[in-house]
Amino acid sequence: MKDIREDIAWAKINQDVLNSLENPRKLYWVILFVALAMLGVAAGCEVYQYNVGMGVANMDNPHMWGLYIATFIFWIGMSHSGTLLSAILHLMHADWRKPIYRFAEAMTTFSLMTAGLFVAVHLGRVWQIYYALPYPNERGVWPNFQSPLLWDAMAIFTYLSSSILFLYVGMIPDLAICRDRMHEGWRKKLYTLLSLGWEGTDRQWRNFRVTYLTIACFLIPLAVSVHSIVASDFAMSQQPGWHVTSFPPYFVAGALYSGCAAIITLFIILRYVFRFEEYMTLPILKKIVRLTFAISMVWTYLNAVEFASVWYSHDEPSKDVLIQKATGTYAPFWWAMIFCGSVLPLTLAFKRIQTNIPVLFAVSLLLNMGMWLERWMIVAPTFSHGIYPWTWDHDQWPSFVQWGMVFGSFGWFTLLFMVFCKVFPSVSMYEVKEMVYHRRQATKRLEETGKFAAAGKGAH
Amino acid sequence: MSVSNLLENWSQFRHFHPVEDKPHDPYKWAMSIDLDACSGCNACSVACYAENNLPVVGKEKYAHGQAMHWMRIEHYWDEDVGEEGGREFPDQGAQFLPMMCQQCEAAPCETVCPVGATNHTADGLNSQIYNRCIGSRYCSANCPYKVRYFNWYDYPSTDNVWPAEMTQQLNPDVTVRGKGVMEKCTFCVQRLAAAKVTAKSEGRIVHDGEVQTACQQACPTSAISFGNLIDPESRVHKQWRAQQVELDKDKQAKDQKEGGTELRGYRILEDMRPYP
Amino acid sequence: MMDSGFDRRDFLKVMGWGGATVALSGCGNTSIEDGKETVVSYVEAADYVIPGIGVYYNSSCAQCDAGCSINGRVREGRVLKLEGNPASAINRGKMCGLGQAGVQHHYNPDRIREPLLRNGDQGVVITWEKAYALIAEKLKGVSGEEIAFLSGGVSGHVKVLLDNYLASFGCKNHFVYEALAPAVVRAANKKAYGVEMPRYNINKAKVVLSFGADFLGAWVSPVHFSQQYAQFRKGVDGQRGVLIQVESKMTLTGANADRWIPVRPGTEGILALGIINALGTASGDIAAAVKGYDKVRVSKETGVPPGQIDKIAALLKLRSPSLVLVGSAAEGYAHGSQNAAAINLLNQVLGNVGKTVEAAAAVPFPQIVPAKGNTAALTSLNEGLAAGKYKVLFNYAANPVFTSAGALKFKDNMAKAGFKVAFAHYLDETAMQADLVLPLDSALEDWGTQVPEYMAEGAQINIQQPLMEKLHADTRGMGDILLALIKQRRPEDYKTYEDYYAYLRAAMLKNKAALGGGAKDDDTFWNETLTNGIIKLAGITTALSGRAGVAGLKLPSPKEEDEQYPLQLIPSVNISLRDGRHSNQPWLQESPDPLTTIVWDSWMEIHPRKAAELGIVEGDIVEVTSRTGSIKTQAYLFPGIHPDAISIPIGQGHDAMGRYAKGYGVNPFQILDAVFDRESGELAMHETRVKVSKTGQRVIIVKDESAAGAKQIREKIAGRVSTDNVDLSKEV
Amino acid sequence: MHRFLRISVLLTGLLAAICINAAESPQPAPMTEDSLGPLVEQPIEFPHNRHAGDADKGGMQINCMYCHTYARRSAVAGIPPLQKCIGCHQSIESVRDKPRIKQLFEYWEGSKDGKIAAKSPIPWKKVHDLPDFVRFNHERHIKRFIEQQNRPYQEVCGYCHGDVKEMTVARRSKALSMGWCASCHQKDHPVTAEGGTPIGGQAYWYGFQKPVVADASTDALKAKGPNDCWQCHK
Repeated sequence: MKDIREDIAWAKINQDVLNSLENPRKLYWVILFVALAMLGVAAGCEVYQYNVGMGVANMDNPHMWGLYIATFIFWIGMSHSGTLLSAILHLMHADWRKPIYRFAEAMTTFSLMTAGLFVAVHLGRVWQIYYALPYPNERGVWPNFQSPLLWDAMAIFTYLSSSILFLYVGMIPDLAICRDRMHEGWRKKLYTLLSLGWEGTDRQWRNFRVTYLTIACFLIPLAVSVHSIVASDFAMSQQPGWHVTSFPPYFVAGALYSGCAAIITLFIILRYVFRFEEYMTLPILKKIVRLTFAISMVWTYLNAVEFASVWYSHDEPSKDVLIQKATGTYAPFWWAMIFCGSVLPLTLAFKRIQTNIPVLFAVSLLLNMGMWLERWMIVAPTFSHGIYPWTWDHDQWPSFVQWGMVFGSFGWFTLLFMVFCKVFPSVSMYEVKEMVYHRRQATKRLEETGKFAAAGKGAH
Repeated sequence: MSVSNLLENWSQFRHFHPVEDKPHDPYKWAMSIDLDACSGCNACSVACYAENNLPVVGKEKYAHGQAMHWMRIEHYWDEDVGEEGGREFPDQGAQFLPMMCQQCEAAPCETVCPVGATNHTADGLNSQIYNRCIGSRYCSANCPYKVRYFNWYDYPSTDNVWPAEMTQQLNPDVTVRGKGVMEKCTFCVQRLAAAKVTAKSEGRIVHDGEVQTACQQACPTSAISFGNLIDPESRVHKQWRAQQVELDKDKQAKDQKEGGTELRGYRILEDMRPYP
Repeated sequence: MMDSGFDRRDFLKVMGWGGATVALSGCGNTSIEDGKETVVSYVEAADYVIPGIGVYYNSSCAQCDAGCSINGRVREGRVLKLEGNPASAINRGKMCGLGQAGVQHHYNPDRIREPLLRNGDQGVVITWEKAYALIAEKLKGVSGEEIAFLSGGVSGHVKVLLDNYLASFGCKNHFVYEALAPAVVRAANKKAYGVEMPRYNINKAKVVLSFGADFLGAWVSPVHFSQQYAQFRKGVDGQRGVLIQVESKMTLTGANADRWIPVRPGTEGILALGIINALGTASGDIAAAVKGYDKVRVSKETGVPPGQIDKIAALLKLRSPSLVLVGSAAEGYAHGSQNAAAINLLNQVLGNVGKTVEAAAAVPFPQIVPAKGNTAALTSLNEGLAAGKYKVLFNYAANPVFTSAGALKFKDNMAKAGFKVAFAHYLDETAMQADLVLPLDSALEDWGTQVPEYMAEGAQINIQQPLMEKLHADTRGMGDILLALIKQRRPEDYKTYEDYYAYLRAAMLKNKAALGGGAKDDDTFWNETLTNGIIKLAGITTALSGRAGVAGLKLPSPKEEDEQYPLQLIPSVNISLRDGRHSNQPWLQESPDPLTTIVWDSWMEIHPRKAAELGIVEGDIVEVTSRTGSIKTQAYLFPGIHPDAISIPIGQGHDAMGRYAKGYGVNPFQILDAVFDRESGELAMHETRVKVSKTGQRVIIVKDESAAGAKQIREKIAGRVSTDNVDLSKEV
Repeated sequence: MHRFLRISVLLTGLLAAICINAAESPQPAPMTEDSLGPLVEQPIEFPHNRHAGDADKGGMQINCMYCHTYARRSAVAGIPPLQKCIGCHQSIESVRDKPRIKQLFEYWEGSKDGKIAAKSPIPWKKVHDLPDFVRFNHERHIKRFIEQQNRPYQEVCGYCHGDVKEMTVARRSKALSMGWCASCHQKDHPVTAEGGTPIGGQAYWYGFQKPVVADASTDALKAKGPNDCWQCHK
């Protein structure tokens, strides 16, 4: 089976994609409404927390960080999918990425925006957040450049701006199509403005390719560094269970993993909602699923490496934390994480499941839950069982405020994402055209060689 | 403060322990507690509440682990007592351990604060600047002793924390902390500052015993001693010397000597090397 | 630091500087706020008062009866913090947590501010003139026999005025009541040593064997004993002192002991005789008396292994001098006096009398020495009230409705008194029952003198002086009230004294020579006295006389199993809450109990083994039922208690006394049976038998320790220190 | 493409240069007329110019610390006690019937309408009101600059408080912001080799503020002011 029908007309591609900007299925509006409601929950929680104090989130000494930081890492991790699909696969010339990379990039951008919110939500004095920004100021003081948290802030800002740039630049030719096909209205004006006078000349295409490639190259190390830095937040500290050298690659693998899983989820949703069955085909899905499976195994390996290194390190506190994870208060969650992260993906090895949409949908959600649990299991048990015994097992169940905020963040992300897909083409028209063209050419060549071969056979 | 100044001060402030080229001078405040004398009576803790405007959080918030005791008395029991198969009774009581900020030389909290709200001062203290703090709580996450306390609520405006009459008791020398900032033991820096001002104006350094921390002053068994470690005549210096602990050394000479390990001087979590 | 004898009364009229300058914000606004706040300057300033710099005044701590002298820091007219007065031999500049919280007694938002007269269930605000007139009216035609005055322990010039006032109508019914006084020990000491409280030299002893005396926590003069304890730990001749604590429920002192020895409740005396027997050094009638107390029998009755008795005896023999203390855990039984006598006998046998037990000095003015409280006084008052004997009842510095044994039904009996006047700081349980409530100045606003009951070195009189202006305009000092009342009776004799301050000053100056100020002029002497905060006197010392005899010594064997009420209730004394009079000081409520780290609540301590038998786990709400009543509280599993006993701390369970006390925990006094010490008539606090049943509810105990944290699971955070020559783990 | 790259490199460089320049430039911008503190209405319009002003302008040339006497002894400067005002004005008959003096005496003797009780303090408004977490120590600054360095008091006090002798009611005329405070602590102040000030020779610096030779020609030693957050915030 082929990744994409090779006989789709270019006009039909335009029409199908532009159709998604006009009238999606009803489910789209349902999703939008639910997302809005979820966001409302989070907004309510934040207002409450802002007014009353961080205490309503049910944190304590030593549980200074709660779900906020865990979810922050989760969303940062999620953001790696786009970069992976667009940049890494782009450089590797895997052209099956073409129908799906646009929404993956949008995911990157919006999950970063969600992650950024968690930094604000987490701060005790969010109204003073500008203290953390390095800019010349009246007070004559600078932030602490030694703090991984500051690197974090910088890395995220850089990554966010680069991702937006990447997303935008890659969209320019499509925006021009929208501009040309759209009727009058505010969207026409928007597309006109954003397409920067794209005419599709050779020179424009040439410059476009170079720019796009440059940003892609720039983005890959950035993406790796972002999650490495988030990992440093933990690895640079002295706490048992965090002070692990293998954290950066471990975090990056986890990030790619959750990103891939999220792509499967959104793939399935978009395919249905915007009637993209022609473009987001099952063979492409199969490829993503296989990729996910591979990354899950990498993650499992790195997980095992972490346990092994802790086990052999003779660092008693770290060992204790590990034992506590497996046997203590957090054991159900920890084992759920192991199940979701390492056992469940084994199902993806089965060919029948690789194209079974309902099963994949469920599995991809569970994988993501596993990855979220992973982040929580990094943050919480160390607080619960740190170096100093007096504060051991002072466990605090996160309050509804924390859960509400986590819950609402999914709403916020979905809202941004869905609005994006409705306003901008979520399948790259020009690249799909390219893909169809290249495939057709390849087939032709193949057929021709086949013919020659057949002819040769006949000649004999 | 320019960038060059920042960089200079960075390397100047961020020495990790009092190495020879950057000694603390003329002060290095230090505390030592005689655990044999400590009776666990909590007087120090109450004195700290009185001196440092600590809020009484009430039962509900205490239940949530949000108590604000900068000085807390910990106790450690023998492991097997009362457990199944263990001894029926403890044949000794608890081992009490007063725990407050250790003012580490190489403080794990200082390096991680994104805004630099916690710094090392020239006289060997670990400062906490409330008005600079943005409440990321990274310092506490990285504190090995878990002695940093966060203002989860706005205690000045919370009912029954400081009713009108009780606000009059608040120490004007100590800032009352609002919500969202981290706080911790300061070694009663307001007292140190006052003593240093007096001494400076009189052209001398602070004498041993001239300044006491609130906990030290209250302690009924005089288990707490506090002073200037640099001053060879100070009580706390003599105690460290007697226990042969050199604060700027990783490996203590006493450990090498025969019977040296029997000396009782030690720093808590010494092996993590924060140099408390 | 400044001390000054400047005439404080004038100074205090001056308003403080910048009452609004308290830094009430660490957050938010970084801009400067010109012209918004008002700055109030002094009208007239004394030279030594500098804004921004604290002034220190000596006064006297009124939080308990130990009589520590304090040094209060005053800034801009407000008292901020209390420190110990270094000149006082009792506390030598040190303070306990209870004393530190004295400022919260002063600034407590729940203090009474005006005189209140009962009108049905309401208190109506009246003026002082009216209140005094009302008292005069109610006393008219009432004979001295029909008046009762209940007070806590009082000393100094308030006591003089009080005595004179009561004498003015021939009233002899002054009941001095302290719920937690060591009254049985006093009586036993009187017999054994000839004085009620000798001076204990813990610092000179090499071994301290304490039978339930929580001298580091709440017994007699804890701050003083703590200092001695620190010296004792450093050791005499380099030998670190060894502390052995014998008790059924671990106290703070027990928690600091080198050996903690749990005994079956009530058998402390038997163990003491057993040790005398094991020592084998006694002769004559003592030897004869202890002959029956051989190891096997003692071990069987007390539950202490025979080997341990031998070891204790050996240690006591090896290290001399030692000191044997008898405390509240031993005295709280129907045979408490016998227990105490037996334990004092041990001191005698060991030859400690004269070495570590010494004669204490007393103040040579009998009229100001403390009237010592006990519980027998309350019992007799209660009987009188029940019989309807008293028409007018005064109450001062005692809260019997809260602290009397439930079986006495004091609250009901009190209602039988015709007119009840309470002098109180707060509307506590007793004040709530009164008809007229008169608000008192806090201890930091009032003048006075105090004579400590337990004298450290020599004798001393503590001077109490106001540290700041009155917080509430309409409160009065007890001295002023008594002076006003006595002026009703004897206007001529007291008319020269404008107020209590004038009276106090005159009284002190009159005895200037005896107080050691003979050569000085009045003002100098008075100012110096105020500056020092204490007057040190040589005092009169009665040599120790008397001899602990064995005559009448009769110790009952432990009681048979009581099927219905199988457990002994030990109402334990918490180091910060004591008898509950300070439960409304939030620092104390939030100060964790040292052994359990529980805050803001009561709990029932039970041995884990017993708990397992009863199926109780930590946090279970249990019902504790005695013959008198029942209370419900949370269970806490604690190995430091004898399995035959449970313990509930005293001090919580107020149903009045303001926002910080009301509604927290339960009051074990409520279920105490009316069992008395046979000899002295004191309430036998530990003699109540109870049963424990689960209610099915469970809570999470509010405490600081965590389940795992307090056990040294991983590696020892704090190592044990062994004594120099004696390795206790092998010897005792 | 190359042009695009050239331009981006140029722009980035420019931005970086601006940032570094801004960061290196001395702090902060000078006080402008607009950023003067507000005019504060006081219960009595106290004429500082009459008391402290120069003789040729009709002033009495009274030392600041004659009235603000606590400044050299305490962290806070303090407002003079009412007693102090009365002490002088009782014997200055010539101005007794001036309205402001009458007002003053109302606080001492009580007003006729009974609104002001006798001997009640004057409710002055704070003019130089720093945030509550900032602790400026008057005593140290006066000791350092007036007593040890012998600078004229009007210069020393005026450095922060402005030219009060020209004002009636005081008005803030300096920024009193953190950068402004720090800019002075950044300056090199003269010290001796032992670390004391040239006059008085008292110990002044800590280890990290060791003096530097600021001027090779004169060998004069200089050191910066304290640079420790806890110096002012605690």
